[in-house]
Amino acid sequence: MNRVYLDYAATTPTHPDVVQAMLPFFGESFGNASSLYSYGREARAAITAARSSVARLIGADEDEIVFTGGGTEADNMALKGIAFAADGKYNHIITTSIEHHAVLGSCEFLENLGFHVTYLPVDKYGLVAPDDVRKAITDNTLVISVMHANNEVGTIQPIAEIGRIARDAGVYFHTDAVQTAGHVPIAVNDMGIDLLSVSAHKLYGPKGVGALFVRTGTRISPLIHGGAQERNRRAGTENLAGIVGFGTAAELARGTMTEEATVLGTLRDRLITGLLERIPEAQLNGHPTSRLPNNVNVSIDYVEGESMLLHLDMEGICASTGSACTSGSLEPSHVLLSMGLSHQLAHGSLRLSLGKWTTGEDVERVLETLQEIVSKLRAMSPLYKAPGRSAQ
Amino acid sequence: MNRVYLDYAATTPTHPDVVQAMLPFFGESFGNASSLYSYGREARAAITAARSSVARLIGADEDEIVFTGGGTEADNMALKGIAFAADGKYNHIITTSIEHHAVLGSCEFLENLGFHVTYLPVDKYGLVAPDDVRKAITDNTLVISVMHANNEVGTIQPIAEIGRIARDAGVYFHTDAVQTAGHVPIAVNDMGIDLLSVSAHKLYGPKGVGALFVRTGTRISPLIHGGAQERNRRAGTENLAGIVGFGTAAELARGTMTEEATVLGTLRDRLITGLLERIPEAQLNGHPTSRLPNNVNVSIDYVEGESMLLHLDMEGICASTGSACTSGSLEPSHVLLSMGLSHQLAHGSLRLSLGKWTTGEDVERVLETLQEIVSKLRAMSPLYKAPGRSAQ
Amino acid sequence: MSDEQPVYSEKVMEHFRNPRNVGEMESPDGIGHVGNPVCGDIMELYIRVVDHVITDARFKTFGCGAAIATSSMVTELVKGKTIEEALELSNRAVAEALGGLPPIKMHCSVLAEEALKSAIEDYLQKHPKPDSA
Amino acid sequence: MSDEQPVYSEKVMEHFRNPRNVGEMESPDGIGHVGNPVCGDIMELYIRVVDHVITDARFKTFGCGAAIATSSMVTELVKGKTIEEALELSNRAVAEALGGLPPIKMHCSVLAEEALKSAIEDYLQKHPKPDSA
Ligand SMILES: Cc1ncc(COP(=O)(O)O)c(C=O)c1O
Ligand SMILES: Cc1ncc(COP(=O)(O)O)c(C=O)c1O
Repeated sequence: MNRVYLDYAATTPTHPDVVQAMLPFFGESFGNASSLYSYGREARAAITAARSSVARLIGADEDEIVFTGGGTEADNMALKGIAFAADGKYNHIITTSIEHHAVLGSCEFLENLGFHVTYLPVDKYGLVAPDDVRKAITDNTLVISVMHANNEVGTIQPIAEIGRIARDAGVYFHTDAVQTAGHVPIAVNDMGIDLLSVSAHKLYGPKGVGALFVRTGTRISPLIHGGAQERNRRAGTENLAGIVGFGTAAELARGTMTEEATVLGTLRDRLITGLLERIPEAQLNGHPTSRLPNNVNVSIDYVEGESMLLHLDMEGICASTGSACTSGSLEPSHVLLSMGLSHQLAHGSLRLSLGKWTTGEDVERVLETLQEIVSKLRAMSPLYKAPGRSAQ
Repeated sequence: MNRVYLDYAATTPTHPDVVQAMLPFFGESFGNASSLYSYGREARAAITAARSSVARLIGADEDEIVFTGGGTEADNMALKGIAFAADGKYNHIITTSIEHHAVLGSCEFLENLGFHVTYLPVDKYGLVAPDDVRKAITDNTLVISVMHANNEVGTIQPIAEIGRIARDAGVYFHTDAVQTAGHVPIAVNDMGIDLLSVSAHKLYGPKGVGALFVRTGTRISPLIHGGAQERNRRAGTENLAGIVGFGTAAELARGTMTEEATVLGTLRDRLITGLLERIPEAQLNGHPTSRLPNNVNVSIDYVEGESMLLHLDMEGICASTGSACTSGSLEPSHVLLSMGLSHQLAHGSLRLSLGKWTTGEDVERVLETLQEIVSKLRAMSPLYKAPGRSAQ
Repeated sequence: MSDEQPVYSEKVMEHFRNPRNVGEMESPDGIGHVGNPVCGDIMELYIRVVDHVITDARFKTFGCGAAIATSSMVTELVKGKTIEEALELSNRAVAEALGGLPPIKMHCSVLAEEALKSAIEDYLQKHPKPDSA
Repeated sequence: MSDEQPVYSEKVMEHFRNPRNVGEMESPDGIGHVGNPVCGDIMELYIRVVDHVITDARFKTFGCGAAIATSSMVTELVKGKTIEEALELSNRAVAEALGGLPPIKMHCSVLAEEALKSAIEDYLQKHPKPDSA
């Protein structure tokens, strides 16, 4: 059975061109970039080229890119690095209640060390109000961290506006752009961004490599101490092949981003419309327009997410849910709850995220399959009363 | 010109079998290991298999292996993780003056946070005295970190003895085994080890992936916060292909380690003997017998390391030095200075590290080439007075 | 998300795919209702009791794969049992009959046990044993 | 180790490979001796002076690639210059003549300038100008 992969927001396959670009760096050109001799020089040159590709993707200078072991590490480095480099006075951090766990976990860690963190609320679309950001700033505020687009519901935040507020207040501004880099245009200067996290595996690069953009002049401590790699900002032998792959992926993304967003946006809208038409008592989660071109997130009342996923998987369709049952914890998505969804609707959420290889047929297949699955699950749901029957 | 690579201690080429094992995980089996569906299950199964391969290599349980972004991250996680999880009382760390910068940098960071660190000295062979370890332990000692073998001079420490001392004192014991794992037998239980760092790229695996062995029951905080990956010990989407490569490399190493050590030990001894015979006023650095099978480190008086490296490179030979000139700082190797070498001899050090593809001809070629280079450099050295000429 | 995704046994998946005894029951002798939307699992369990023996059981469940499979299994296991025997059916027995459950899913088997107990209680309340006590 | 390994220009490498004016000089008119083993670079520079003009210069150097190349270049640049002209030769001029040096290697060009100054001082001390002052 042909699998239909609709979880590009979780991870993307590594693009064949990216794999090709990486291969020589496992074999012939395997050098340690810190070495003086030929192999080392080849490695350094390759890393430099990748660095400038990643820099170009977000409008940064080459020197402002620090390669990391992924998006999570980049988020950790941004927040902890700024915190550890700060004067004692600056002990206040502003973030939102819908950030990725990498940001929330770092904030919690810093709270345990005595930092104060303000978690801003969002509206029902998952939007942060720039005015809330402004009001939260105090004399002690060190950094504001607001994600560019949310990984679950796809809502894109007014980053440039928040960047202006941060700049006016003289506060560092970090944004987690793991879901947007390579998908939505980013210009760190125009947007007033001081720190920005990226992850290669969300843009058809390899897993286990990411980058933190650190604006020149930003005072930041390393998260990982040791050798002088990455200009003393991130120690450890460079993930040479991974970095080369990231560079190639960034280069590809820069070329295809605009067109891809148009194509995916159309498929996304067909999928949303189809779902809402075919499945009664379903609702779209996230913002209707300020939204990632590849993100569909719906809540389907009376049914639970994991059982939808299992049925979809049996039909070869890969998706994701905000239900507690797949989270390892017993709580459903903090993002959906922050947006005001009931627990029941949060447990019934389904994320379908599209990508480079998604086709119109995939969309059709999901629509048909899901409709059947929902009927089947609703038939066995004690919460669901079929239309026409009186409520309990 | 055929290159002769003698810097296996810096990094190894990824074994072709390892690359083959990794390839499917970029393409067909690219899933996010956190996902419920088929792709996710395949990824999880592959990671589990790799985990047990790495565990077997060091005699650990599968559950005790935490995959990281490399050896440096593993060292950072070990020290900072133990420190952040500790009660305030336990604020003393014991380590040595010859550790890798990943350990020293982490200790320095912790010193800035109020921890006390004892840096034990070494003898002229680079050996730590177990008795010094015992004497350094106080009521506040939290962890002892002594590397298994030194990356520069190859000296292997009496780890089992130190492990016993740590256990008797009820103190955690960490060892940086980045240079030994896959090269020298390790048994974490027999050696009394609680935490052990490994890096894949030193054993023919890919760069950018490593592991920290964490003995069951050890209280440790994550270094990188976020998702629940690695049983809440290391957040971030797993470097799937990298981890699979690491597992394959560990499996290969377990099979070939003993034989390889014998072959390399013989080549190493030929190289050492040849160097000392052909080049007057040269000396071996590190322990004559308790030594990595693949490590040669010599100091050649009156000449400076970087110029030797550059000349070797022009002849296609890749090596490394403890001279300041390649360190980014202006200080020569802290390891050589700790062993009591003069600055002049430290600047004149040369490390030749052998590996899987080193041949007897390589050894011959290095011996001949280096003899010529040293003559040439000594002829232009203001420190060198040719034999027969009176000293200034 | 977690790397400790539940890996379901074949048996669990089989019961999830083809759950037995799904649906409401006309005028059941006992109804159990447990769980709530906050925790994400809700089970309704119906029993028919004849001469102190559970002759039929049906369920409706909102919940994950394990919740559906344990519901299905508990309805199967309970059929033919006396009330007393049924009250002894433990969540472990349900999980074992399914070839085991992932640790983070054990609470679903607890829920199934509770649903059964709740249905029996409902039955006992509605049908107080005249000759007992 | 660092990812900021010096990347030497072609010119630096050419002078490193084939250093000009290597070796001691028989009874030089001035000797400069700078650096020490701690920092890892030691230069000895010898000059021959005829009628206030440096007619020959030679060197011996213990040090890295940049140290050897700057030694070689400074001996080339200084030949034919008067003492006054030679005193004006800056480390930047040496570095530029080599097509630039990596930032962390600029100190080598400083050392070369100092070696030259030291040799000239030695010459001036041994050969005080009778008509000056
Ligand atoms: C918004 C966001 N931030 C951070 C991350 C973490 O990145 P990585 O998976 O590379 O650790 C992810 C994805 O997992 C994400 O979607
Ligand atoms: C002894 C030792 N520890 C730690 C490291 C760091 O490992 P990695 O290069 O994977 O960051 C190295 C090698 O660079 C090493 O030799």
